[in-house]
Amino acid sequence: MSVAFLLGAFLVVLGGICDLFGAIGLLKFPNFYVRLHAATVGTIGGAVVPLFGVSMLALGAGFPHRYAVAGASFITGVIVLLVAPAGATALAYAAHRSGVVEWKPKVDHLREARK
Amino acid sequence: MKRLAGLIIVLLIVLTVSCYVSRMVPPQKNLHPLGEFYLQNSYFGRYSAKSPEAVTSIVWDYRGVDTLFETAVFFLAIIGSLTLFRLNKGQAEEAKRGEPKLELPGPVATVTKVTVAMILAVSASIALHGQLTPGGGFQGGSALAVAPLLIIAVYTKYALEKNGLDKTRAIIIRSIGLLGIALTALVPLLLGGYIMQNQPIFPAKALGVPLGGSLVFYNFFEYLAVGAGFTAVFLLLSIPEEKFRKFLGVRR
Amino acid sequence: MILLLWSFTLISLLATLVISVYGIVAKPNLVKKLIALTIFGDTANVLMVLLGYRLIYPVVPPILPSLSKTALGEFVKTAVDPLPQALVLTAVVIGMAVNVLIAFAIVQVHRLYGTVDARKVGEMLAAFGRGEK
Amino acid sequence: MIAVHLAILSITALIGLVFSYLAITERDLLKAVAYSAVQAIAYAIIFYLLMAPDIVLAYVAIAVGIYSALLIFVIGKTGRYEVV
Amino acid sequence: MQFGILTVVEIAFPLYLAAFVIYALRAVRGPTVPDMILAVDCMSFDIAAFMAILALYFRSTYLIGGAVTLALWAYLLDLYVANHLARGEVGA
Repeated sequence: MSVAFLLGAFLVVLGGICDLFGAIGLLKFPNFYVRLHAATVGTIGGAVVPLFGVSMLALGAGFPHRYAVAGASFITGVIVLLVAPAGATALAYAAHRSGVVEWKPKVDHLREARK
Repeated sequence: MKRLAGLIIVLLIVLTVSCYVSRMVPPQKNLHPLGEFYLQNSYFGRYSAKSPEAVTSIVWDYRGVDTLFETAVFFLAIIGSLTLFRLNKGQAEEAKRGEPKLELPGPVATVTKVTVAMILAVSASIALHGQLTPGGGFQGGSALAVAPLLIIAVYTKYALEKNGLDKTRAIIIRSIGLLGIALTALVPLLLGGYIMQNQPIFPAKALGVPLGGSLVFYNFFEYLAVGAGFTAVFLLLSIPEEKFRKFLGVRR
Repeated sequence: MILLLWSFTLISLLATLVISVYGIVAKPNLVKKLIALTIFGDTANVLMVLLGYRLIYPVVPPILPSLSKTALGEFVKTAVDPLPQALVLTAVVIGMAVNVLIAFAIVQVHRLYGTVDARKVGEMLAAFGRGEK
Repeated sequence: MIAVHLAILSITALIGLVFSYLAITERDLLKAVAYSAVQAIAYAIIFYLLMAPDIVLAYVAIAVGIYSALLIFVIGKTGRYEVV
Repeated sequence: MQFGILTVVEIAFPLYLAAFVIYALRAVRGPTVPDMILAVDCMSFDIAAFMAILALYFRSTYLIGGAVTLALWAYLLDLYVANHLARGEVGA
């Protein structure tokens, strides 16, 4: 019952809850641009946090080569931290550029700036 | 709605049939004797491949000739694709003419640069650790092929060609890989063994690191061949359609 | 219960096989045929790996965990069969290369005939054979 | 204990079945690519649970990455909608 | 019963599987293509985390590699679909 184990368990369970909430938000929100917000909760909260938690748990566990598991899951967490926002940015750019998403904005600064 | 009805019918059929079948499906708890042989002999034993990874030792040692011919099929498929999009010299020059430009917003480009570096590192570690951990030539090569694809998506293919990785170079790298595989397979014949024989022709250990005999050479060359083959194909596929219409004389 | 879940997995994979064969045969679009063909190949690969699985609890991948002879007995008792995995591994990459070839052929068909509909291409070929251009 | 991962196995097999059905019956080919990507992820978990880490490494790179890119290239060059 | 790693992992299993199924539901319903790709994206990161947790459950080092690659490759699908939607033809 070390500190690493407790912290890891907390992070993994918190990540699971974040993931579930992100998924529910992705299902419930009205249009694509609002859903991007839920996707942030689902990826950063639901993947990065539990991956760091897994690396903590692996440090406290007792099976062979546990440092490899810890290091690999930490690297995966960093990769997701980099890649998920960039992918969402690209998708939002494409959706705005092609105009496939139906929405009724009060003000659309991007379109005004392009004119 | 018609699609949904079809889906529900399919699911009901699956459920009923699986309830019916579950009484007679055998619970497979034992290994096949052949699988047990491979597990016991992959590192220890008389017919050893000196690699703890049973899958890689089957792929490149016990059933090596099979994989050699699969590589030949891969070679032929890539060659067939290149032949379908055949260009003469002037057309190839014309296809290369163009300026690299940024196609997606700035942050995406920065992240892509970091990601490409990470992919190169990850794929090399997958391929070159193939004899100890999961991985090997096929996996590393298909991972390597993703890096040029990312660059094509963000900076267009001209950026790749400006930095010296054009179709001809990719084909040369791939030929080097295939030649290396052939040489590694043929060397035991010269030293008095059989074709593709691993032990004891090749060293099992070097500087304390278990190399698994010829497995590490095969993995490295297959890594080059698969990665460069896919890169050549996608460089050809990303030529804009208008240029190709002009080459073929199709007007539409 | 265990056998029910196991047979459910098997039967749903077989159903996927049947659906993808329907897609290959019945859909006119060549790109859709390519998608269905890939699903067919992947499902066949999964069924192949399923043959080497063992229904026991501590089950490990077929890689020796440590380079000592004492661990070997336990390893052989719990590891899955490596042979189907080795066969599937090459099949995945080769299948991708063949897909690339088919995709190139589809793009070329579109350049020459202006369509990727198998029926229209067939009609055009028949008209070409009769001497009409 | 074994029931847990057999349950995950059957759920992912079910998702693979549903999404391959949707991918084959969909008219919009770009949506079909997205459906087949979901099917590829489901099959990746199946390979993972069947203790085949080698195949997971190759399959994920090919079926989620390279194959989707290939299909999008082809769709961009031919046409997005299937005419029936 | 001792409160160990297995307990944590078994608490996390249903959460992740439920999230996976709900993401799949959004991928089915998604009215536009960006919605579906966003759902696929979230799903693949979810599965990458799930794979890491499963590696703890099976107590095997060799299974962790799948998580790294799955997290890397989902990005490619995003970029290609975005490029296709914004421009029509990729890489030209």
